[in-house]
Amino acid sequence: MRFRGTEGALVGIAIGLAAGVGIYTFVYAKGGSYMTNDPAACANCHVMQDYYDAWLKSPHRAVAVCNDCHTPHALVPKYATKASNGFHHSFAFTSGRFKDTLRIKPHNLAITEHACRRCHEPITHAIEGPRESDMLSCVRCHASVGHLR
Amino acid sequence: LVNIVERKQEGRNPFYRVVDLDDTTSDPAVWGKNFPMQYDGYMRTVDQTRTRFGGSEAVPRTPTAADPRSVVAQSKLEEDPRLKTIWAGYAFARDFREERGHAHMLDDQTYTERQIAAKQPGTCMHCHASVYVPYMKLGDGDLIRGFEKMNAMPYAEARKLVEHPVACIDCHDPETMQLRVTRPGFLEGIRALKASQGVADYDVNRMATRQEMRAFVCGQCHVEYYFKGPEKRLVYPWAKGLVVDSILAYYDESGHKDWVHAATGAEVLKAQHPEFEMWNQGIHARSGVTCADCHMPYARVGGLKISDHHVQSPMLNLNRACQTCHNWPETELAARVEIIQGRHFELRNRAMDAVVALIQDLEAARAAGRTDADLAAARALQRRGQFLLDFVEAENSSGFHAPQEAARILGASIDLSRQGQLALRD
Amino acid sequence: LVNIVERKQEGRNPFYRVVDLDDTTSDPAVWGKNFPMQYDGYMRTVDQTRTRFGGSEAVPRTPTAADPRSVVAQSKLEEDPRLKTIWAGYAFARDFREERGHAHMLDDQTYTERQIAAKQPGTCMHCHASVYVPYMKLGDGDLIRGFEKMNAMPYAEARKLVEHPVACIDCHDPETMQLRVTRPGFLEGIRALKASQGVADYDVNRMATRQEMRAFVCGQCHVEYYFKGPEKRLVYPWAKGLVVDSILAYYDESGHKDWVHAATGAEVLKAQHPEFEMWNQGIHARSGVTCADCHMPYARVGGLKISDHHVQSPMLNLNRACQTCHNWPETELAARVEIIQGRHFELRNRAMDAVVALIQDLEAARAAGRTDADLAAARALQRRGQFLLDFVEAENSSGFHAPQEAARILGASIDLSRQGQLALRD
Ligand code: HEC
Ligand code: HEC
Ligand code: HEC
Ligand code: HEC
Ligand code: HEC
Ligand code: HEC
Ligand code: HEC
Ligand code: HEC
Ligand code: HEC
Ligand code: HEC
Ligand code: HEC
Ligand code: HEC
Ligand code: HEC
Ligand code: HEC
Ligand SMILES: [Ca+2]
Ligand SMILES: [Ca+2]
Repeated sequence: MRFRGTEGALVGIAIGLAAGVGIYTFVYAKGGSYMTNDPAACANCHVMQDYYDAWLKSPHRAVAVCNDCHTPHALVPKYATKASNGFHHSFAFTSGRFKDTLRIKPHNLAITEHACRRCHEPITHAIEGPRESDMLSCVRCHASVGHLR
Repeated sequence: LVNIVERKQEGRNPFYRVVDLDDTTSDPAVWGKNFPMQYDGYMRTVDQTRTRFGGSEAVPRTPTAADPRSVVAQSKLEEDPRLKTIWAGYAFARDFREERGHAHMLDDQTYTERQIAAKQPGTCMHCHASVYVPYMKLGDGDLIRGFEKMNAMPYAEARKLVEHPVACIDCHDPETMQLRVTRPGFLEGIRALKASQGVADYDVNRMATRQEMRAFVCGQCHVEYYFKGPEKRLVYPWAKGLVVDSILAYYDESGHKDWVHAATGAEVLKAQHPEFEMWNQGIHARSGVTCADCHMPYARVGGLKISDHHVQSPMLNLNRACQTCHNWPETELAARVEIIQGRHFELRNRAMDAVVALIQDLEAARAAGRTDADLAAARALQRRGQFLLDFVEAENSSGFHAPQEAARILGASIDLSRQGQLALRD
Repeated sequence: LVNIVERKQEGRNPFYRVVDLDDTTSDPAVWGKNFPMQYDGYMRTVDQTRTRFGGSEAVPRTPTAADPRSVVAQSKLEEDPRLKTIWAGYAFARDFREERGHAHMLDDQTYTERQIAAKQPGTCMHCHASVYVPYMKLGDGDLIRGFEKMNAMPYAEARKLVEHPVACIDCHDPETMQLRVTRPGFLEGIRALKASQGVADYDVNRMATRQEMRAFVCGQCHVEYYFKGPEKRLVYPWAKGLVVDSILAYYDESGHKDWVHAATGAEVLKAQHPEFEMWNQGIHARSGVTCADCHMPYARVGGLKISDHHVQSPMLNLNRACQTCHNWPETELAARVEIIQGRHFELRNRAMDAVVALIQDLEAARAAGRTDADLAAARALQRRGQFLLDFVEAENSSGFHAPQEAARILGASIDLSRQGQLALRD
């Protein structure tokens, strides 16, 4: 669709502002934490603290950091995810617009489900269905592997 | 953006102690100066919202000199007139309403028509007002003495001695803010219970775990009770256990009756809000999930996690109350509760029809001039069947706190009421 | 070291396809060549171990020509003789035992004295043998035709056409090993159910999710059923829904009766193993937890996770069956199940006493020469009260699959039976 002058301008400004606020937020709220692999970085946000603490007690502590389960393996999608989640979480955090009890978003859960396979493929090979659509959910039975809730 | 700044602040320094609190500070507003967030929540218990089976509905009324309340909760007697039949001859048949938030407890007790229907003792105050300081004053520092003195007073007299509904000091130690039990009824009830389990002189404030305290502070009031003897001592009937059968056995042995049923002449019992007892039979209690977990879940205020002191139906707060443990969507969580409550409601109605039928048969038999000897068996069955039903009916979660146990009790109630009808025919 | 190497092997290529399987390979031993670990588990279903309410007890007996079995499961009729009263005049009053593992299904059906008490149709085979290949043969490639043909045969004749208890091919597609439903009873039953929910021509093998299939393969047999019409067609009474009330409504509308009660003359119904229906009412089903999750939990064998094909009571396998989802100690998990089952058992006994009392009253009234008109009401109530009890009693989890729903049904059953007694007196 085509914009008429003024509208276009307004939209432009809007985008500009959004970006501006976004960058400020991202920097100030340490959204950059997303770019490292250090779990402590996630805990830069106290809302993440509980998960960090729980993770420290989980069997995975020794073997998997947050990003092993919460970001895709391949480099490009990995940083894409980090950026989008990083912005989303930073924005949510800054605006305070999010529910007290966090729930993983479907697409992030899918990422996590694949993460399980990445490491456990050998052992779970047999229980996987032939088609992707048959993929059973690990989390259904192992919901607290990363961190007891 | 200010938002995030102040959040980081709070993160560092939770509470600013601006006033000193001691064991005589009963005014919650004063405590509120140190703990404004908890105080805000506490004050919000005035709210009234209805859920499918709980919460409460704000029913406007024109204030009178006798009862200045301009809003009350809906009448349960009008919602289900069978209750009048079951309670015939008892004050509850005059006025019984859906319960509402803590802020209303003192007014609702003061102005209920049950006060007109019968003379009530000062004992009532135990669970409807901040009595800790008044008890201590009355007993010159001896809680139990003060408790006994107030029990002995007429209600109106005792009423003059109290000012606030349940307040901070009733659940908290002013120095440490730790939870504590201040209610003699619970102190003595839980001691009797533990004794029956082989634990001698149990002292809840010394021996209970923090997790237990998150339920015990509620168990101070959300329990079945009766007034013992002429001195009207408040007693929780737990000496044989918390299961309804043990409680009934306790009453049968002590030969206690709350009143004589007006229509049938049976010596019957009234059960009241055994939330603590029923919760104890459920899977959540078994899993260490306490009242506070669901009714005062942690809430994020600014960057802080605090206990939501707006004590209310979890149905109005599913994200915080349930999703910390159950990763189901809120609509699904609501549906799960309502399925349980719906099943419960169906069986509860069956049990109520059964006991009402028995009452009508007894009434007719009496009118037909059958002797007390003829009626004895049926009356005994009414006492038991009716108590079991009332126990479940008075429990305010509509079955949720212990779904299978509530259904078991209702099944037994149905059996006893119907057997009562048979006894009149054989 | 060898160990590690071969484990890695397995990892990469879990199953060596040493033989080709096709849609006519019914012998599990052949499948076992490709899938030795699953086959081992499958073979272990011969084991007999008793749990508090389940499993089964190995009772030795001296084989006879008529019944060569040297071991059977304990008799439920001896455990609770009231069952004989309830089933008076029906084959079940002659012989009814605790069920045991899959390996025994064909023998137990062939040699039960119920075969002597009454002529049984070929329909029975549907759930006690690997009938997929025989059906296909009989129907020249048309499953339903073959099903209908075998239904029409006498049991003895049909028996000659089958060889194995339920086998791999009954639950698996030989090409992909995916789960599939092979039982006409379920294919048609679930279609009728979905139709009642507004889903037209539902085809389970095309439309069900993998998760659903983990329960549907069991629902092929662990369900309530009846034989429809002279052609003895196997039908699952789900056209109005899976809840017991819908099933009873279905039978009442179609005017179906299983037999006429010998003592009372009532036209009564027999319920059988509605595990699938009851599980559907429970919180586990609601949470997507399937039969396979608990009765065939994953087990680690070498470097592989596989489904434990030793289908059995989870009480004998709590660690794998429950602990991944519930991090409670095994003793605690066992206690939780037994608390539910204990409450259930108490209420079940109440309901059984009630229906037995009604049966005795009816018998007496009949002996006293009361007319059919006099007895009609009470008989109708026996039919309903008895079916509700039997439904719960026949369900083999002793209440665990849906504790509150089972209790609700028992409560209703008690009410109906007692009302039946009253009907005889008014
Ligand atoms: C800037 C603060 C901040 C940082 C740093 C942060 N998070 Fe979060 N995170 C949040 C907030 C706020 C939410 C809630 C967002 C919502 O629910 O909409 C959240 C939600 C989540 C969720 C659940 C919701 C979803 O989007 O699926 C996951 C998973 C998560 N974070 C993982 C991480 C990981 C892994 C890291 C470190 C790489 C991290 N977070 C770092 C603030 C942060
Ligand atoms: C970065 C690799 C990695 C990822 C990603 C990963 N795991 Fe693991 N996991 C391991 C390793 C290595 C172990 C063994 C650690 C031990 O036993 O101390 C393990 C142990 C386990 C165990 C056994 C111990 C326990 O906690 O009960 C389970 C179950 C498990 N993982 C499930 C999962 C699931 C489900 C996911 C995805 C949500 C997942 N893992 C993601 C590497 C990983
Ligand atoms: C239906 C429930 C269920 C699902 C779904 C499930 N698991 Fe498991 N998992 C189990 C059980 C039960 C065990 C314990 C097996 C044993 O002890 O023999 C287990 C064990 C494991 C282990 C530990 C093996 C060991 O002993 O070290 C890992 C790793 C694991 N699962 C990963 C996964 C992954 C990855 C997925 C998803 C592809 C998954 N699981 C899906 C139930 C499940
Ligand atoms: C071994 C895998 C694993 C690791 C490591 C892990 N997580 Fe998770 N995380 C999960 C799974 C699985 C879920 C989804 C749980 C569910 O859906 O029940 C999840 C969910 C979450 C959520 C959303 C809350 C919820 O319950 O949906 C947050 C926030 C989160 N993780 C943060 C973190 C942080 C921060 C770290 C590192 C300190 C971390 N996770 C490490 C597996 C992991
Ligand atoms: C696992 C969560 C949970 C626990 C633990 C719990 N409750 Fe509840 N409670 C509920 C739910 C859900 C309801 C139903 C609310 C409704 O119907 O709106 C309820 C209802 C109530 C009600 C009636 C509320 C109303 O809105 O009318 C009271 C009073 C109550 N509970 C007190 C208690 C007490 C006291 C305890 C501890 C002894 C307790 N509850 C433990 C979840 C819980
Ligand atoms: C001092 C006695 C007392 C204590 C202690 C107490 N309650 Fe109450 N509670 C009451 C009374 C009285 C009412 C009814 C008030 C009314 O209807 O006016 C009530 C009402 C409620 C309601 C119903 C609210 C509604 O909207 O229907 C809930 C829920 C509740 N209490 C939960 C709790 C929980 C949880 C605790 C412990 C954290 C607790 N109570 C402690 C006396 C008490
Ligand atoms: C052991 C504690 C306790 C005692 C003693 C007690 N109450 Fe209550 N009362 C409660 C609780 C808890 C509720 C809220 C739950 C409910 O309404 O079932 C309540 C609710 C009420 C309500 C509001 C709902 C209704 O019934 O209309 C009134 C009025 C009331 N009480 C009056 C009294 C009177 C009068 C007395 C003395 C005869 C008394 N209470 C003694 C604990 C108590
Ligand atoms: C009916 C009981 C009850 C009353 C009344 C009550 N509280 Fe609480 N309060 C609790 C419970 C339960 C907790 C959780 C304590 C724990 O987990 O150990 C709590 C916790 C707290 C905490 C610790 C931080 C937190 O939020 O968890 C503070 C501070 C607090 N309350 C202040 C107050 C103030 C101020 C008042 C009066 C305005 C008050 N409370 C009234 C039951 C009560
Ligand atoms: C602190 C943890 C916790 C909280 C909070 C909690 N639950 Fe639960 N819930 C459990 C546990 C533990 C079980 C037992 C089964 C299990 O081990 O998962 C359970 C079981 C259940 C069940 C099945 C048992 C039954 O009675 O049918 C339902 C339904 C349920 N919860 C609903 C709720 C609802 C609704 C809320 C909020 C009002 C809630 N729960 C709050 C931990 C919790
Ligand atoms: C959440 C776990 C769970 C699920 C899901 C489940 N069951 Fe069960 N089942 C049990 C338990 C526990 C028992 C009681 C065993 C006992 O008493 O020894 C049981 C008992 C049984 C029995 C009797 C076993 C015996 O030892 O006599 C049968 C048959 C059965 N279930 C079939 C099913 C079928 C079919 C389904 C699905 C439609 C199903 N179960 C779903 C846990 C489950
Ligand atoms: C072809 C019919 C059929 C199918 C399909 C079937 N069962 Fe069975 N099942 C039976 C029969 C028949 C018995 C009783 C055997 C006997 O007593 O001789 C039985 C017995 C059982 C028992 C009792 C074992 C014991 O020790 O008491 C369990 C548990 C069970 N089945 C679970 C399942 C589960 C879970 C599934 C699906 C994975 C399933 N069944 C599929 C017919 C079937
Ligand atoms: C719809 C499937 C189905 C049909 C049709 C069926 N059964 Fe079964 N049968 C089962 C299941 C499932 C069990 C195990 C659960 C139980 O025993 O309650 C079982 C158990 C049995 C048992 C062992 C326990 C007992 O009752 O002593 C015998 C014997 C038996 N069946 C005989 C028969 C006979 C004879 C027929 C035909 C008249 C028949 N079955 C038809 C599914 C079926
Ligand atoms: C009563 C039904 C039933 C029978 C009979 C049965 N299976 Fe299975 N089988 C299952 C179920 C359920 C699964 C889990 C499938 C899933 O999760 O998709 C399964 C899974 C499998 C798998 C996939 C890997 C795994 O272990 O999860 C193999 C291979 C398998 N079965 C082989 C066999 C063989 C060989 C036989 C005969 C000896 C057999 N099955 C008999 C129900 C059955
Ligand atoms: C795949 C996961 C899973 C498995 C396996 C499982 N459960 Fe559950 N269980 C649940 C869920 C989900 C709930 C519902 C409450 C909740 O959300 O936590 C539940 C609820 C329960 C409850 C409370 C509800 C009730 O009916 O009282 C009990 C008790 C229970 N489970 C016992 C068991 C036992 C025993 C086993 C093994 C035989 C088992 N569970 C296997 C997931 C599971
Ligand atoms: Ca209420
Ligand atoms: Ca068995």
